Amino acid sequence: MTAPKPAPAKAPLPEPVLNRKNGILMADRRWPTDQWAHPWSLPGYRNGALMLAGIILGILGGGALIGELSKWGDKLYALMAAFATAKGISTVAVDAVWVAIKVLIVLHVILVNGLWSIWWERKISAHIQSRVGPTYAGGFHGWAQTICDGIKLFLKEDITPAAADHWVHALAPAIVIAPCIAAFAPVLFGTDLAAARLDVGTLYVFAFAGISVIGVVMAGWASGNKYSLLGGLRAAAQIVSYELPRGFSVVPVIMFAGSLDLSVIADAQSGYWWGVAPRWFVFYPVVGQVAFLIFLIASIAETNRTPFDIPEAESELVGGFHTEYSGMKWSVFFLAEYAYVLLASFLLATFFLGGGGSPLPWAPFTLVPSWIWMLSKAMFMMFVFLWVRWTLPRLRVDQLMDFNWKFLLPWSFANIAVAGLYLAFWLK
Amino acid sequence: MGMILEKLPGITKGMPGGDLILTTADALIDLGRKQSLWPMTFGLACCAIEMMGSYAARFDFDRMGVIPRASPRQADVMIVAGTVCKKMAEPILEIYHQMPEPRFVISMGSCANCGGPYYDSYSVLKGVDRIIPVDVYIAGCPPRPEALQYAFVKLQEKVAKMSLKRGLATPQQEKGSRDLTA
Amino acid sequence: MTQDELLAKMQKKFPKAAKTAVQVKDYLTVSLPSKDDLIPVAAWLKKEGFDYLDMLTAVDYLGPVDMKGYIRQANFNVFLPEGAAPQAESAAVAGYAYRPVLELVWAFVSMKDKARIFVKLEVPRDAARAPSLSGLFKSADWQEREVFDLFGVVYDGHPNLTKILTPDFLQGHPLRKDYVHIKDRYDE
Amino acid sequence: MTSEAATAAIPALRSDQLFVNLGPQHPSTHGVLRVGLTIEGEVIVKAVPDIGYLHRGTEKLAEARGYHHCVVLTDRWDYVASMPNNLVFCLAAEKLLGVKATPRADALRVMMCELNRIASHLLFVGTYGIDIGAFTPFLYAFREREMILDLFEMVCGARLTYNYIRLGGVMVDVTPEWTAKLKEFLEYFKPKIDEYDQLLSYNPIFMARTQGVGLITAAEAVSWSLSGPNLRGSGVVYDARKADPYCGYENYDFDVVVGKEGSCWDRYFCRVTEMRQSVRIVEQVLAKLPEGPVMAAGVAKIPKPAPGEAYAHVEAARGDLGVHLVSDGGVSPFRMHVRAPSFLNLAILQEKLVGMKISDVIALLGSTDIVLGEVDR
Repeated sequence: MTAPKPAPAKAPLPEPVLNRKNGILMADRRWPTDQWAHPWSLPGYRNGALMLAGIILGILGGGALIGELSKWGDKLYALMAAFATAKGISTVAVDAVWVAIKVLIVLHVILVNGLWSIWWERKISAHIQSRVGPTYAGGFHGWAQTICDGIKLFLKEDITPAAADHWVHALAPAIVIAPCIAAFAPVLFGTDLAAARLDVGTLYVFAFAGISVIGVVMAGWASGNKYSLLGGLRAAAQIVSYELPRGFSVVPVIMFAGSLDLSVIADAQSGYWWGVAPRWFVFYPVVGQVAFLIFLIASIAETNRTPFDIPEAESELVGGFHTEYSGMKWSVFFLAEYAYVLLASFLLATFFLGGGGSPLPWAPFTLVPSWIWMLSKAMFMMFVFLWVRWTLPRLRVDQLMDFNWKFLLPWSFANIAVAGLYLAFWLK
Repeated sequence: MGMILEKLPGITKGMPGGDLILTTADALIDLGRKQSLWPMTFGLACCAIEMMGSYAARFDFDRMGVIPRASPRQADVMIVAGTVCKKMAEPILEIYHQMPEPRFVISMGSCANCGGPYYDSYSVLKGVDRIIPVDVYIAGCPPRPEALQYAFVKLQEKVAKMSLKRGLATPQQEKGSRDLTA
Repeated sequence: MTQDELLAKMQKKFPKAAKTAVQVKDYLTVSLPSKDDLIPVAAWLKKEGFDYLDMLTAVDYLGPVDMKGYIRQANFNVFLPEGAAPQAESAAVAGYAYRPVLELVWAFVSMKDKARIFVKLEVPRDAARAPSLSGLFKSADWQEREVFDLFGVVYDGHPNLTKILTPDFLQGHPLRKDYVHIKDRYDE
Repeated sequence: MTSEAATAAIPALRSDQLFVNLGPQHPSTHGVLRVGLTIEGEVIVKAVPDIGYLHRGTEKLAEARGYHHCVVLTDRWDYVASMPNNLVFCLAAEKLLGVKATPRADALRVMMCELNRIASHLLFVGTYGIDIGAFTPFLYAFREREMILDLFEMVCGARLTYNYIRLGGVMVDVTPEWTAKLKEFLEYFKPKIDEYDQLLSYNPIFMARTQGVGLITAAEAVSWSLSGPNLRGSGVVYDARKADPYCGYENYDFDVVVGKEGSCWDRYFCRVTEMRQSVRIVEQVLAKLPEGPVMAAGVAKIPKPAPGEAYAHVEAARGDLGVHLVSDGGVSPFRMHVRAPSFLNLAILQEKLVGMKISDVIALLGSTDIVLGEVDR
């Protein structure tokens, strides 16, 4: 019986490396509370801030460049035409290039807005709810969060459910976002800074904004999922019925401005009462406020946001009409929602807040270029959209319909009547 | 897009700076995936209350880009928080297969790890890794929200190691994990 | 209304309802000889103000619980050294009256005068049948389904007596003392 | 010819019914409950709740555990407010053992149960807000709830499954700075309840969504034997703390909160007002906290109570939680039955949901405030 082999001498455990330098326990700079006590000393934080500053300056610089160049828009076009005729290229090609430049610029406004407003909404909703929104994504207050989401969604597996009707399922996101991009054509980005100057601008915008409901219903029906079917049908009922008050609430504005063209409406609001108050339509005694409120409420309902977010009510229909979408197709829906919010806030700024005009007549304000005023008014209206979303609960479907047909619509008709009286006696 | 990236390792093999492109593409893709892990609201039992606590104000997970998504189609991570009963095993499998491809599973709490205090119960599944491949296990009954957060940090490290050369497979799939009904 | 008044009033109406030997601590417990007088007793109690069916359950008095009903390895306690005797099984207690019978328990509460009465009925284990109270109290519906699912007691006149808690592929009634667990595909 | 006859006359127009699964995985079913809804358009024609997805068989496990081990199992029934679970099992076991908890232990038990009721109602206010669509109250309610969980953590080390109330008394005594922190929390918490009223209770959209929805009459509530805020919401004055006082509830004065018409709003408002009553009780307990040991002497390491039966019931956050214990003198309980309030509160859904809209289903399901750990046990 051989004696049991002695256990192999185990190597002594390595001495635990304490955070100790020459005997004193080093305050660990990596401890989160210390780390965020003075964040500017952190390399990641500083680099993030620098990157963010660079991006913002780039966008503002680009905006300023386009703002200035648009003043000599006609001369530029004439120059191009002359160059084309010299080279013997037909003027149709020149027009095509000119329109292509404008479309690219407007498309970039929508896409950059997608990045900006998603991050902004998450930050605002976090601070409303006494918590801190995304902070680690880009080093400096999470500015790169939306970019990271974009990269991840870009590479997600693209699932088409078996029960889905393949073509309709794939086409639905396109039909939701295309009309919105087209609707941006006559939208004003500053005094006479618009892609296309249509004299039926308002009609054009509402016509295109109405097409997206087809995409939503297609998404709802094609996903083969009962929840998305319900979401799709609810969306159809809601968007179609809220088109009416949205359209009628703008009629007083058109009556005061005298034309459908957005830039004419914006110019009609220039000038000041008693030298101080700007003649914006929102400040017209009763008609202005009522029209503004109805248009705001109808726009919130149009973009399916709380308190009217019945189609994608998270707690009831799981995901509403975009339950079955994943990856890039879903993010197109997400982008479309924010594009419509941007469209609505630009329209609000143009119709009611005198787009481009400065609120006070004195020197320092009027020197600010018009597109900065327009952008700040639109961003303020977008803040109202976000703010409403995170404070109000959700309406039930029939309450939502009653509210529209029995409350908003009659009030918008009454508002038109009062606007008529204004025209007859006051604004002669 | 995914298809182009699958071809990228092949294309860059011959090119002089090929590896540089691969590693930067890896870094960018992993950064994107790492910073936006969207879990699915899928609470079973007491760990779900701790999970809700971790989305709330004090342990706010939105800092790390983690927003709970209701539908499995838009989720990356499935947190199995609570006791997995046999009657619930079937729906869990179904939901796991509804999630799009780069998906991860966090098994939260000792019930999901190995049956926990119900080790001898007739109607509890002894650990969720018997039916779906799990990436990160969290001990505790229920584990503290900080533990769930540390699990997300560990998962982020795991995601950061994914690379195009291995064809965008998740670390779990590389090891040929036991996916019963894959 | 103290327990004795209640017992006296009840025995005047139902002489066969006897006060049980083992009382539920500080509450009145009455046992019924046969299952036919359950419905009259319940109807009478409802008229007397005991209109709240608080609890409906069953107890299996066969004997100590059979360890094969649990999914346990030989020595599940990890702290015990290898090969040590497994944890103490639940042994039979000498002198306790085990009897092969299922005892059904109902608890009625009268909210007006804050009284509570337990009604018991002994039913044979193999053909366990009892009248259903879902006609008088709607909450009996789910509680009786639960007792059917876990004990196998069939309630006559129940609208839909089906499984409620255990998974569909689980055979047998788990809470019976002699339940043996049959391994299914999730146990391997 | 009525409109129904008209649609019936034209078969193409007859809308067929859709079977929708309010599936086991759904953001607002508070856990794993499946309700099979047959709907026509937006209105529900038939609802079949299907439970058992969290059935862990604790009643069977209790028969293989010692009495002290069963207290661990009780934490996982109603995991949102698990102090009353421990209390009800310990009261029943103490009745069998013939042991009486010390006065200081009784006072601590009352205080812990009331604090746990506040924490549970805070979670209800938060999740009910999300069900109705308002995301923000959830965050505010959880901010207060975290403070209460800190207090529990100071005392017994756990945030959710406390295992604090043991056979014969309480695990550990309470330190002076704990009572100081508790006083500070109570002062901070009182104005917060008014904040919830202003933020959610009297919000016109919230009231439109919940008042007059899911009406449960008093007779129905008694016949379905609901309990807790669901029963009191329908106007029935029944509270186990008043009807069958335990642990010295008779010498604290608080009033039972009763609703008027049994709508979702009444049940919600009962819970919010109950939080105020709980704060009053905790203050009274703090005022006259008796001195002395916290654990009664004479509780054996492995208790073998004399053969017999005992029933104890407690006013838990969700209703009248009861435990029926039968002992054959052996090491482990011969039979432990849990009278779970959520199990009975949920049963009424199959009758109440017919004829409602889908959004109201979520409103009613949320207002009954069920917890699946307790429903399936």
